[in-house]
Amino acid sequence: MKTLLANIVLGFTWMLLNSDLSYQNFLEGFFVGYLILWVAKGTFSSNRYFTKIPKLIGFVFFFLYELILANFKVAYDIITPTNLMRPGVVAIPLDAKTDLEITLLANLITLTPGTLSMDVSPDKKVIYVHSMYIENVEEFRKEIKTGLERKLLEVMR
Amino acid sequence: MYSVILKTATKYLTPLMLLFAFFLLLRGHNEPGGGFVGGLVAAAAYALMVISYGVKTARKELKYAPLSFIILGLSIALISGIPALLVSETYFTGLWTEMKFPVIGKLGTPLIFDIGVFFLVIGITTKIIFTLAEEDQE
Amino acid sequence: MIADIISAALIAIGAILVLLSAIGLLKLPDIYMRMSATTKSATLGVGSILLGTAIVFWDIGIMSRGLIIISFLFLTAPVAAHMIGRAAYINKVPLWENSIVDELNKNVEDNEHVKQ
Amino acid sequence: MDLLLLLPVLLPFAGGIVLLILKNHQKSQLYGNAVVSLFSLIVAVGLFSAIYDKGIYSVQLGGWEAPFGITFVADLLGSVMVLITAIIGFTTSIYSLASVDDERVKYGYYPLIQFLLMGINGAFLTGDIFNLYVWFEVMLISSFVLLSLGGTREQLEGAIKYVTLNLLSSAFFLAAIGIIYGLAGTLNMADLAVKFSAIENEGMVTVVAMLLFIAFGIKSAVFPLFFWLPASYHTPPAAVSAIFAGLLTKVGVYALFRVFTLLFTSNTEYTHTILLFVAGFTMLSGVLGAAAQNDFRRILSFHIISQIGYMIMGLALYSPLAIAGGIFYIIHHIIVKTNLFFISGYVNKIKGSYELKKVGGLYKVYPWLGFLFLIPAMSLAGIPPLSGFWAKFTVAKAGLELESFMIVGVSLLVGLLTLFSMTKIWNEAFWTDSPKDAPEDVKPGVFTKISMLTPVIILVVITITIGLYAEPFFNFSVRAADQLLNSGEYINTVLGGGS
Amino acid sequence: MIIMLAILVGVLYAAGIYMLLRRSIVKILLGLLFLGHAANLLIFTVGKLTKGKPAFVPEGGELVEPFADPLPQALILTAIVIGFGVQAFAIVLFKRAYQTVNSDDIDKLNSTDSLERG
Amino acid sequence: MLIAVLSGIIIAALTPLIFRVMKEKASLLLSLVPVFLFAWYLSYYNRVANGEIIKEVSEWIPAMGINLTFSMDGLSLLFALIITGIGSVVFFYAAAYLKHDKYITRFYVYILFFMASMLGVVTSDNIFGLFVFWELTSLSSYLLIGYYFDKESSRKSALQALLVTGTGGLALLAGLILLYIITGTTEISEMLAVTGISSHELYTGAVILVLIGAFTKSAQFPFHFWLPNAMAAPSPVSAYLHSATMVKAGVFLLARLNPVLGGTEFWQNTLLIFGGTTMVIAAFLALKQTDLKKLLAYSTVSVLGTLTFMIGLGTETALKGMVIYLLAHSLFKASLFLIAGSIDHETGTRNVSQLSGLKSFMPFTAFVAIFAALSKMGFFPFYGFIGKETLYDAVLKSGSNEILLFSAVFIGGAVSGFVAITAGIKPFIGRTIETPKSPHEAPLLMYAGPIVLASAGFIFGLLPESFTGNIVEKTASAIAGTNIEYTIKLWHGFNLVFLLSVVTLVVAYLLYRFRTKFTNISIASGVGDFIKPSMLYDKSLSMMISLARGQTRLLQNGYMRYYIVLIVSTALGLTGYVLFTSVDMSVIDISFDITFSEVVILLVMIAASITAIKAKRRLSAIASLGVVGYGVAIIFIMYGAPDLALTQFSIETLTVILFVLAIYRLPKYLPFSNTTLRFRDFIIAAASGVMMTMIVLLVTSEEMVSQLKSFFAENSLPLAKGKNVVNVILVDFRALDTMGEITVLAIAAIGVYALIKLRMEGRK
Amino acid sequence: MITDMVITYFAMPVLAISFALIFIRIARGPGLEDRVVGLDVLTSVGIAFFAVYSVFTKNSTFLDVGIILGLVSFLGTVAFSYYLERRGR
Ligand code: NA
Ligand code: NA
Repeated sequence: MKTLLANIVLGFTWMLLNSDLSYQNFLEGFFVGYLILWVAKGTFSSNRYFTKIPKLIGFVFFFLYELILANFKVAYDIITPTNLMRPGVVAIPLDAKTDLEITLLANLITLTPGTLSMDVSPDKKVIYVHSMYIENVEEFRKEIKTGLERKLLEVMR
Repeated sequence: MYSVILKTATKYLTPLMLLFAFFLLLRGHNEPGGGFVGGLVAAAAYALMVISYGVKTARKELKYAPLSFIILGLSIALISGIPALLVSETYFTGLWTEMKFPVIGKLGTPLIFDIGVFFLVIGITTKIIFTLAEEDQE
Repeated sequence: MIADIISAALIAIGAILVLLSAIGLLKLPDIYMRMSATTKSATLGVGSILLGTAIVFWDIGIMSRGLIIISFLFLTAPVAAHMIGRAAYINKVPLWENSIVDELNKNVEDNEHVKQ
Repeated sequence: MDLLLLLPVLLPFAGGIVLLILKNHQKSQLYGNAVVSLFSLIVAVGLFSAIYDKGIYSVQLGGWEAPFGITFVADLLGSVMVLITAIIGFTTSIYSLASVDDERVKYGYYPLIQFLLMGINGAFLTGDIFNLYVWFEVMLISSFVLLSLGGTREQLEGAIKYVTLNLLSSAFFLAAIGIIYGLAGTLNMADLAVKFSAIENEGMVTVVAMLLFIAFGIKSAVFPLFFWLPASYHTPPAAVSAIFAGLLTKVGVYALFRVFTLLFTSNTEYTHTILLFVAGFTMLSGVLGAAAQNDFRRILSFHIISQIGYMIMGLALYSPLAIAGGIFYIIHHIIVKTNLFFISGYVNKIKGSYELKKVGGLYKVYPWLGFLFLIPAMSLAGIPPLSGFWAKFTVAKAGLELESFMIVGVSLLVGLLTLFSMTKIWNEAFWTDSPKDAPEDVKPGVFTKISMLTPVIILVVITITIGLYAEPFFNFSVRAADQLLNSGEYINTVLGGGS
Repeated sequence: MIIMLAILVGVLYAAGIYMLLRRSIVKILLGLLFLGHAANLLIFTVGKLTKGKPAFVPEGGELVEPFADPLPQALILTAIVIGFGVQAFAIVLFKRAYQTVNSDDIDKLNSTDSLERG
Repeated sequence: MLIAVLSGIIIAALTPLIFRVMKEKASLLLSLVPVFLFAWYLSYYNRVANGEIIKEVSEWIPAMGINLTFSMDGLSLLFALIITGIGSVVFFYAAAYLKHDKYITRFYVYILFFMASMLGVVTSDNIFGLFVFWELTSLSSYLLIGYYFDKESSRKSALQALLVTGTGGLALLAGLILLYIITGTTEISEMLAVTGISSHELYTGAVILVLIGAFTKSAQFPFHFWLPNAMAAPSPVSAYLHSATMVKAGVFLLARLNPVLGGTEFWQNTLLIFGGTTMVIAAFLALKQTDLKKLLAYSTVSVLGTLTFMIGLGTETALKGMVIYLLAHSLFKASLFLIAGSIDHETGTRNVSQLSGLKSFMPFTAFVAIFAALSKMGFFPFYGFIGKETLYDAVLKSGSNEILLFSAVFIGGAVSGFVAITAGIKPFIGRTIETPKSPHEAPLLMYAGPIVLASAGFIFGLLPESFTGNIVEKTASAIAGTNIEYTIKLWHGFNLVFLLSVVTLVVAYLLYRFRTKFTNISIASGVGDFIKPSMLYDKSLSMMISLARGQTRLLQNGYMRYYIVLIVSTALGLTGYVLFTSVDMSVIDISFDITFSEVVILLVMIAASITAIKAKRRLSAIASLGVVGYGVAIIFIMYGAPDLALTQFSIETLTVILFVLAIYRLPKYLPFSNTTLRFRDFIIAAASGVMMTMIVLLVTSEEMVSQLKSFFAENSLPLAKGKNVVNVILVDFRALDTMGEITVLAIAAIGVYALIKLRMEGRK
Repeated sequence: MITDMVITYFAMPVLAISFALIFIRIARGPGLEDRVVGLDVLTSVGIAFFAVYSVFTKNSTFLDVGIILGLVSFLGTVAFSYYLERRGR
């Protein structure tokens, strides 16, 4: 089922690549995608794609907002000589369980300007995040956990 | 190299890269791309696997030995010139079908030749990278 | 006309964002900050420019290509940043001296996941 | 006929692929290679006799008329080079049966040999300057791998210099091609000949000539560009040395002959004077280099250089007889030099060394080996009536006719020094007793004997034949030279007859 | 622009040759890479530059001047690829060489042609 | 005649087989070969004696004017008979002399080969045919001198002989080619008809070169030194090659070409001077020899000088005298050498001072020796007597400088007498001294031949005209190029010449009588030390080797940088010269048409190049190089080459991966060179850069219209069904390039694999 | 068109300047990490440049190069970090 979904996604990508939104082109893409999934079967076939489309859209907008906001913060810091920075590395315990969840979270953290996922502990329980603006370590931890992580997990689960 | 993030990303990136590789190969005759770049992108997918999962996994994922791809590529390239001989044209003279095929469009021996290039490039790139990585990761 | 203005604005904003990340890359005091500040600005900047481009051409094919690049970038850039950041840390590239906390440090010894 | 012209390239290519498939079947590789080489030989004979009878022939690949596609052309020079290549390829394949170790075979020795031959033949047959570059690279990369296959320290050290300097050569070649296209807007050599003669800024053509001279000069190991050769040729197994020694530098020489008779013929006062100086110094420094060596293969390696000098001398003198002499020299040299390397390998098989100080007493036990050595050695030194004598004779006569006494003097002196080197090998390896602490001789088995000596005997017979029946070879060289100097036939054949 | 590109080509050649004259094995490799860039750019520059328009035949139309000459591009592409193959081999060869001598110094690699050891 | 020559070579090739079948008897069978050939040549005697010149032509390489043309006149026949006649004796002699030798098979191979070659030399009419055989005699001589290859001295002497005669051979080759150019023919018989040879501008050069050839072969001063050293060969070889035949090839050549090149003062005087000098110096050198064979060798050199001298004299009498003397010498000197061999064989020593009173042990040998010695001394009525008398006669009638010339000949004659007494008589008379081996008579085969030769000397002396009259006459005619008629007489009466002959004998005896004092005062060694061209040989050989080593150290010094400097400088020099002399630089267009962003990108690329050069760490350098690569790709994009940019980016990345995988764990990256060196390199690099820039500017300033461009644009879609023209070129128009390209890739991959996996160091 | 003007007089120069600034970081280092980050950002600039350039020339082909660049340069960065990590251990 998940594979079929992945196949559809690949078919769709193909269509976009070919700039031809025709039915036939989707079939082509589906065929090619099928081949690729066959080639890549094994390690790479347990897919979990966008099951909750509306939540997803909401999440995207939330994230874009965060993104732009943070960008301004950083931009301001870059162009002005004032130093507002209080950087540091913070360990954040993870609620996210699967690799995909962890990865997505880490990437989203990184994508947000000012923060950077540096590492995940081997037992996948903790993520280490570098941030440029840490007023308070605990505050920061909570901010991530209740903001990004929770919203993400809502979409994912 | 152990990184959940990289591993997971690789897992989702590689099919996309392979898809893109096919895309580049098939449309190369009309748009930028072609067998060579297509092959390189496909090989890049396996290079990524080598780094994130190790050579063993990458080899397993490739399914056939790189050398087989090399042989396949060279053979296709060699053979693609032969049909011309059968209709008493010079070697490498392009022959085209009138019919349009799905996925590929018009089929012709030069396209087959390009497919040979594609496989060869996959073969040689993976062969080189696997060999080096094996020595390195031992 | 409106499309023209929008695309011009998007492209201009994108360019500025890219420039900002370039400045940030030069100006910020340690590698981690340079990275957390710049990789993303650049990504966002490129995204903005691509969007602008897509609007200019107003062609489904080109828009889809722009979209693909953006998603590729959003997919790969953070992973890349994570990789470099981790490598830098393992290589003991120091944090800026005014950094307030380093919770990874105490764990780095037991983070010996040198599995392969 | 079209196919016949392409087979010298396609056959080794297909053969190489098949041998790659047979990678894990040692035995089938051995014999497969021999069979492919034999077929190549048959094809080469066929091609040669066709060209010999019917004149220059060209094929437009892919059916794209010249100068748009790639043209393959066989003239007398090209086809005879293909023929000799096939002979050397065939003899080497027999020689390799017993002399190349299983491990090298396992790692692709035979496919590499076939790809090497493919590149060499491509270079001889192509009529397109960029395509020539491609074949050069095919040849080079195969030689890189063959040279380093085995990975001993000596091989690696030699290979580094070989690779770097040859890549430098490729860089010059590539730059020259770019400039050629920028000047003339074409890559087809026949078309270039036409376009070049119409170019106003003749100086730029000479600039290209010089760049190509450097590129091909490095590959053909002329003074002062030869350094990679003595650094590397003595490091790989004998079979590899032999095929390199015979063929590789000659591809460079061939290219020089081609471009300096077809493309750069308007400013010969400058270009060919330089070639003449180069020829003289090449002969001298090569032969002196050999005189300083005490290792069988190192001596032979330096002699390649000095012999290249003779060939360039023929080109530089630029009279019909001189060029004929040069061609004769190439033909003779390939056969003889390959053979000497074969013999050195056999000596090494028996004595376990190439160093003359450690080798000795061969004359006592292996008189027939002495005979087999003396024929090519004396031929190399130009003792009549062996092949080398006629080659040297023709070049010298051409030089004297043009009253270039200096260069003839040098060439004769070099002949004497060559004799000196050959007798040094004879003296130390054959006449002088083995040193006291030398390990006992390895008695080669019957298979080894057959495999390693059959090629030697074949080449000795060819050398004697060229010597005793020099007439057809000489006439052939004159005809080939004539074709080179009157490029009209070549151009018309390629560009389709429009006079 | 051509004059700038010409200068750039010159700089790349100079850099390549300068690096080839170093003693460090890796620098020599870099020199080869430089020369590759230089040669490619040279072909590109002397092949008559045309800004902007690549040689793609438009749908249902004909390619009209000015467009970039596709031939030098094809040549460079071939040269780049060949160069890549050769460089890949060279990189590994150099690696093996310094593994064997355990030094990055090319001057330590002269046992095959120095007289004294021969 | 071709058959006669070839038979020797063919039988030589069959010799190993014959020995295998017949074992020891083979040598006897093979000895019949020269006998048959002698008989065969003898059968021509009457025709030649009647003045007929027999020609035979076999085409060989007519296109080069090289044929196996043989002609037989008196000169050829005389030599052919000497070669086969003495050959017969020597072959039989060797059968006994080398009976127990391990390598006797090889001996017969070489000597048969030699005989055949020698016959080729003397019967060829084609100069290059002659040359071919000429060189083959040198080669066989090399193998024969080195017959005792275990001894270092043998090997050295063999090499010396080969190099000296080889040098001459090359000079001769050049001379003969010049002669060909001068006369337009390769046949000597046709050259005789060509006029104006001596006034040709190449004449002097040709003569000098030919003379060098002849002089080295015939051991004329200053090339004489190799011949005594060649005595390292077995005695039959010394007798045959180094006295009777091969060394006379030079004299033969002079005689053969005398009618073509002779007649000028240059020719005659050169021969006189070199011949005379050789005659005298060799005579003095002979005086101090104690080794039998060396003694005979120096005497031979002296005689060879005499023969050259006589040709130089050039009068009818001189030529006749030369022929008679040559024949006489061949007979007695061969005998003496063979006897020296017998003595050595039986007593174990060749030192004259240790030899005395052997006649009682070796009566037959003694008899032959004395007979030969008498002939050599010029004793009445031996053939040698006639020879010497004719010489004296010729010199005295020469017309100018008689006294000087005569003194020279006289010294030669006297020393010849001395040598005859010392070598032929002294060992056999007097009281017996103990020798390393107890002496007894040599086997029959070893004295039978010499007896024949010595007797011939006696009989020819008694009846000179009937036995040798015709052939001498025809030979002299051939040398002169005109017909000479002459009758040989034994006895001319008591005249001045006879008186001088007697005086010569007396002086010879006195030299012998006081030989010990003589060697002590040692004018001879004084002269010998003063003039020692062999030192010159050694010097030039060692100089050549140190030059060789020096140039190798200089050129092939193992430092690759240095190679690259040379290569790049050569390129700069050759190309720069053309650029500055014959290229119009004014066409360069230096207008700037460039946007801000282009400037920035190009500047960054230049800066990145510099950073890559100056980087302290490898990967930093690679990162900078990456910037250059990106820049290149951007340029590709700006000028409409998206495919190139795609490829460039992908390859750039792959290269990074390769570097990263390969150079992990490298030894330190250290700056090695000093500032001076860096400055030198910078200059070379910068010059190359400037040159390339100029070339680019020059090329781009030319107007170029490519038909190819429009052809590809027009036909890409309709004929090759592709819109991407670049791709169409790659897979269709120029698919072969791509095929080569992928082959390169495949090989590179195989190579990388093999390099990493296959490590055979330390294994055999 | 406003877009064209923005591109010609603003976006292209600004991108070029960014290119130069990033290069300075690559050249200055100090660590290899900094250079790698630089290269990574440079890629983004490259993609932006191609996008702008395709508008400038009205030719969308160049966008495709951007796709490859994004994909492949990621691999380069990963490879560099791979090396760095191994070096660090
Ligand atoms: Na020895
Ligand atoms: Na490159």
